[in-house]
Amino acid sequence: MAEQTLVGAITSTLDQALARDPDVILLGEDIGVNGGVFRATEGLMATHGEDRVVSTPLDETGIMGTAIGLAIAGMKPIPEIQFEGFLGPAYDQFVNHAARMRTRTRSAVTVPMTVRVPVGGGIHAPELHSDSPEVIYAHSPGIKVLMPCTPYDAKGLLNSAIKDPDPVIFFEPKRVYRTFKEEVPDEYYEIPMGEAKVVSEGEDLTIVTWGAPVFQCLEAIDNLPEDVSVELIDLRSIYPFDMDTVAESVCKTGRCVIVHEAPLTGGFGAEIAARVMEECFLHLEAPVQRVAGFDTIMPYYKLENEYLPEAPRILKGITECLAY
Amino acid sequence: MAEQTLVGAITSTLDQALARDPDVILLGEDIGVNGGVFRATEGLMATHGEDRVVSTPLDETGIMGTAIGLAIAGMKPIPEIQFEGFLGPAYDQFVNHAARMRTRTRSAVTVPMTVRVPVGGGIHAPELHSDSPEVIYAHSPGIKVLMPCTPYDAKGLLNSAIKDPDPVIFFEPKRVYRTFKEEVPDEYYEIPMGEAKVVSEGEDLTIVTWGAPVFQCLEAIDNLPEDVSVELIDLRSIYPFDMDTVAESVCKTGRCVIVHEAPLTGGFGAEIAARVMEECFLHLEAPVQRVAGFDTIMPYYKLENEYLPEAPRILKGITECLAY
Amino acid sequence: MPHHTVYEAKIEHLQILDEDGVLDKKLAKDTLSDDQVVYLYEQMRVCRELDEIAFKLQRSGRMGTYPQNKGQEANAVGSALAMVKGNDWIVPSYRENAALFMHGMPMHYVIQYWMGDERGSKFPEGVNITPLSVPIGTHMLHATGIAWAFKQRKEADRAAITYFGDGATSEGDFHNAMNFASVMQVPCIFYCQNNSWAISLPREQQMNSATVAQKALAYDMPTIQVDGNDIFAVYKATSDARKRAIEGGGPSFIEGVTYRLADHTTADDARRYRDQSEVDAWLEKDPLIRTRKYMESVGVWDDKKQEELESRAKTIVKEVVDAAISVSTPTASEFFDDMYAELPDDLKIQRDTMRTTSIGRNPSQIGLSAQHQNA
Amino acid sequence: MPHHTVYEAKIEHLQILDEDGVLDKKLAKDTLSDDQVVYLYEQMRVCRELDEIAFKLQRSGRMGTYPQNKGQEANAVGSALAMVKGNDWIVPSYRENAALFMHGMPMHYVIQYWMGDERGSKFPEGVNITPLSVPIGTHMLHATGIAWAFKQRKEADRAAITYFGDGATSEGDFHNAMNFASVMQVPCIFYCQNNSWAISLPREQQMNSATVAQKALAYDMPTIQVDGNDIFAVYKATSDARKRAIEGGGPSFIEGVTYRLADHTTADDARRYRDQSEVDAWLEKDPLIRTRKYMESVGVWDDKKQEELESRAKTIVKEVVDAAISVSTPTASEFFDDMYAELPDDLKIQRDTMRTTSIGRNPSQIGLSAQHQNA
Ligand SMILES: Cc1ncc(C[n+]2csc(CCOP(=O)(O)OP(=O)(O)O)c2C)c(N)n1
Ligand SMILES: Cc1ncc(C[n+]2csc(CCOP(=O)(O)OP(=O)(O)O)c2C)c(N)n1
Ligand SMILES: [Mg+2]
Ligand SMILES: [Mg+2]
Repeated sequence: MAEQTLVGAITSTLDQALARDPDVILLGEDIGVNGGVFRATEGLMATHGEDRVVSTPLDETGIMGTAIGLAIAGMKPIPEIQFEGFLGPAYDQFVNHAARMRTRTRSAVTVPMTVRVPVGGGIHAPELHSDSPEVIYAHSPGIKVLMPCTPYDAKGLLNSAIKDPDPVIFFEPKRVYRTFKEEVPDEYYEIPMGEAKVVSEGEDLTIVTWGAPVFQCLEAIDNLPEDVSVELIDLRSIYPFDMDTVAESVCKTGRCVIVHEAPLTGGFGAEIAARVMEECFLHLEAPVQRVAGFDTIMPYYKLENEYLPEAPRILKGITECLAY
Repeated sequence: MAEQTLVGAITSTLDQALARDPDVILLGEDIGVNGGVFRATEGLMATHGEDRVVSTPLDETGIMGTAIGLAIAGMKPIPEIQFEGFLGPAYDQFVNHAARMRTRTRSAVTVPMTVRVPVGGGIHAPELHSDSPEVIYAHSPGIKVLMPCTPYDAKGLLNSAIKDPDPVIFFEPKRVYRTFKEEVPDEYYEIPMGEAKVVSEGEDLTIVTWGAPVFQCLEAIDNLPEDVSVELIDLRSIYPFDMDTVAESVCKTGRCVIVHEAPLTGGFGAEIAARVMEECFLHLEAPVQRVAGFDTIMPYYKLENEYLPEAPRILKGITECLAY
Repeated sequence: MPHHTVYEAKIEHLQILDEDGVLDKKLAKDTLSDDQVVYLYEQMRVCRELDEIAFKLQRSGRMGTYPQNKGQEANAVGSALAMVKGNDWIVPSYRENAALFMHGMPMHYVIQYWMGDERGSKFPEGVNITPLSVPIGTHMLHATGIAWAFKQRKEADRAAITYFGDGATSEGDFHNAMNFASVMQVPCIFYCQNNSWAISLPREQQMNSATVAQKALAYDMPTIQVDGNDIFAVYKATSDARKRAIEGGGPSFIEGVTYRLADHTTADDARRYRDQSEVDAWLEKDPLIRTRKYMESVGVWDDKKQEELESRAKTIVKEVVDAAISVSTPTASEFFDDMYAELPDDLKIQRDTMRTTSIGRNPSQIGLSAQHQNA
Repeated sequence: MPHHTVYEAKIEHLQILDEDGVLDKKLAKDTLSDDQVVYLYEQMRVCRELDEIAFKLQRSGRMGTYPQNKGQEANAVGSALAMVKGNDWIVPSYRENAALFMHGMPMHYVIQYWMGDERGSKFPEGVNITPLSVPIGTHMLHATGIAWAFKQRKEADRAAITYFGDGATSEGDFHNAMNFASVMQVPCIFYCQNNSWAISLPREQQMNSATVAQKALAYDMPTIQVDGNDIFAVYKATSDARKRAIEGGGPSFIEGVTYRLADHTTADDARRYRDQSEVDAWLEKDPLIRTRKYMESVGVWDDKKQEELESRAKTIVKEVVDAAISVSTPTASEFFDDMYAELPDDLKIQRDTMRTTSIGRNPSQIGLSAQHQNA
């Protein structure tokens, strides 16, 4: 048991996976000697060799496409895409091949792989380094989509993803890569995909969120009057997603605020909102509110905090929902 | 005034655009001498020359990327992507360049283009020839997304799209390319983007749909008992979308069924459902129901009708919503 | 050094059996035995028969769109023979039927597939073939990856081959597959069936280069142009490439110059965009004709054998079609069940209820009767 | 013809001004006048100064990530001089600052941009430069398209140039841009700054080819490798390419062999992956040093001029930084207002309320007080 940051937990989980299973192979831009631009693979090439932790050409299509081939041939590739904004060139290979190979061959050919991708804003990065495209993949059948935001969850979900026989996209909220440490067990453990986590319990209102905004939500909750009790749910797994936990909570509280960084329209918050209505219709005391990114391009960093759902905006959403 | 099919209306609208504006240029696979695999550009090369109706290499990235360049230099490109399943290779250029050029340069560089794409299932085509990815683009800021399903609407909306100074993706429901004809005025006219169409008025329940399912909805409505009166809204424009018309209708009827071909989870129906709840909360008498594609890959054609939201499934959705 | 040459290259063309069935004996050394020639001829002939029946099935409404292989069969059989069945991997496009059959794919699968049934791509265990690739030009990366796995696991005796058309070389993924393969030096063979057309686009408008083979120069990849209607040249180029691959020499590129004698698919009408005279000229270069001429010239073939083969081909194909038609109708649950190794609960509900709305997932919460749920 | 050569090619390397500042007079004919050399030297020197100040701004927390141009400036200035300002288009990556300045981009824009402000890419009317491209290797297609527009409109006197790195050649879009340009025969110049590294990946692991220039052979595109630290060679290759372009000879490829003397960006630490000895060797090939040597050798430069230039550079860059820092703070409405020519209503509401929920779009329907709406 040691205290680890989110990125530290990912590094050690990858380290253990490489040690455990000779079929695991890491590939991505600058992940070898340089340890990745976020140092998530720091030291792994030195430990496991440059044929297992491979710095590839600058080509996301190639990374994804060869990873599919590696997986078909029985390896367990863990490709890294340097930033979520560079998933673009890998999009076609991922959603039109990786996600479809099993159903296309009625399970004869499968693609076990875990695509690691730093995600989200808040680090003052250039354009296309701060987006949140999770819904694109959640809407694409055949893929599992994860977004843990704590070191403990990251390890458990990454282990599940690597073990999974199907393609998983594993989003790592870069904003909280190093913001805090927590105890992470040394030994192997899994957290099942599709289980949300109740971060704090409450009676008056449910917040559903995922990724870095979990912490902005906590900040907002801290700023609420003492007599307001909010239940905070970290979805963690975007597909499959845990409607049981969400619906149970909203049926209890009667009110729901959804928070995410991605643009509002067509964001995964819409799906959660729609489901909440479907499943908690007679319990809802107010419309579900969504505090999300705007339907604009995430602005370059001078304005990024205006765009992101920061605590004050979340607070407003909570207050209005309660006042309804 | 002449009777035209959907595809015929598109051909003649393109013909007029080419004649009207020397900056209009069509590019795509097989669109020249072959007239496109759906014959949407039939005869246009002969009329306007092979430098204005250009059969390109087999490369959607290149089609989209050069169209962006053409647009930057002041042309009005109208690229065709042969099937929606082949948008994959063009995805990055479209959402990460075309959609962002204006905001990236604070309007100094703009990308006026209309991307034409046949969409949807029901024609017994191979894999990746029957999908409905509209929400992917509706969720990507900077793009306008259209999906007319009648010849009249197609002409009016295509004219608006071509005139628009920003990138538009124009989905053409291939299933109804040739299923019926209607009167289409010869002269130029526009239908504003962002305006839904009330196909039939009603009091008891509102259906919101777009694309080919409009006709399956009509079939379902035909099979309802006489005393049930349904308002059918064809969204036509997915982004921007017309919540005024939708909300007004649902506030009136108190019940809403959304129908689309795309997979349920994270489909654009989720957004409509979420908005309906937000805007009609106190009027809703039942949860919004979504009759959509399943969260699976659209199966190859032996099973495609099991997947598609055909009339019986829509009918069931309506009935259940009314019974709630 | 102000002005000097830093790189030089050339592309060779190889033909061993010419249009008239005359063999270049010197070049033919160590290539195909006469038995092998007969075997490949039979494969081609059966495949041609299948093509014709498939065409008829489509025209009579019993099958969807189908892409004929007609005229290109030598590429498939010559290269497939050079690869090791059950050991190597094949990553096909959709115009190499004979290669797939030679590597163990049951023939009726291809018919079943084009009849709109994914089970036609559920190849039996041990058949190392990826499914036909609908998105053009994107599958070659999978061959690169599979070959990479061989290298990674030190399975020194294995190689992968991938087939694609001239049109496919325009996609970015072609470049990606070639670059990765050459950087990683994996045992992969890139086989381009340059059949002069990509639907209606002639090769000259697809690319500006004199040959397809020279595209490999961008990656310093060994490359050759062969007469793709010549089973000897195809076999030799592929054997050489495979040998190089398993000896650690990395990937190779082969351009097989051939011609699509039929329409692009049954949904196409090539008369709209190409002259019959061009087709006629290529009809004379048909690999079946020249192979037969050769076999006759060396005395291993005669009219009787031909007749016998033709009737055998008919029988085989008839059985194949019967087998394809007699498979059970797929059920809707199939397209759910193979989405994931284990179905998420949400998807199970969709499958079991054939509904896409979650109303009633928990009846107690929404007050609908249970019976209502499962209607 | 059984076995014969169907294609031959070679790649030439051009250097005119060597590492020691010695000029090959014969090759230099019709290239740069001494005045031009001085001008280009000044451009390079100012750009170098800007780089250093930008680095300091980042280190002192007043600027975000910034990519230095250090060591590569000759590529930018030599090629930019060959293009016609206000007429041709430049489609840059992010390591050609001097080219952008020479083509009319106000210098403070680049600082403003890297300070996180899109207005740094709102180039004034008449400045034909596309914004810096963050996604690597994807922008060259825009140059192909722009050049296509020139051809289409018969603007015979115009060409486009695009810059990109060695790493960028691995992306599929590179291939797409090259293929389209060569098929369409458009007046476009592809300028690859091969600076040996793509962040931590050395060129030898980026590609398997001996040169970058040979990648153009795949498209039968005229191509050359030049010493990218030699303004003469860069200028000559670019002028030749531009001449060919406007005379209807189609696109050209230029590989400028150069070196990234600094870290990849201010967020990088190159010591993690490369030896200082390699950097030291390249420091001696610095374009500034050799150009200065040449100027001194022909008597158009001396220490005084150098001193004067250095102090001028400081002044210029100081003004530039002041200008960048003194621009108004952007407001949130900006990132809404430039989303579309005309803002959809829904987005107007988001902008005006800074809310993302549509509750209250129509207050009467939901019974919230109007005051509540706009809170
Ligand atoms: C990505 C993609 N774009 C377009 C298509 C439509 N399409 C199917 S086959 C074909 C032509 C293929 O030409 P080529 O690669 O030369 O192979 P051939 O058909 O000649 O064997 C096209 C454009 C597709 N299937 N995939
Ligand atoms: C599509 C994409 N993938 C990855 C990155 C991250 N990235 C930024 S610069 C760079 C290296 C670029 O190398 P090169 O093209 O040689 O240009 P250089 O930086 O050497 O000038 C990488 C990988 C990116 N910006 N875009
Ligand atoms: Mg072809
Ligand atoms: Mg570089």
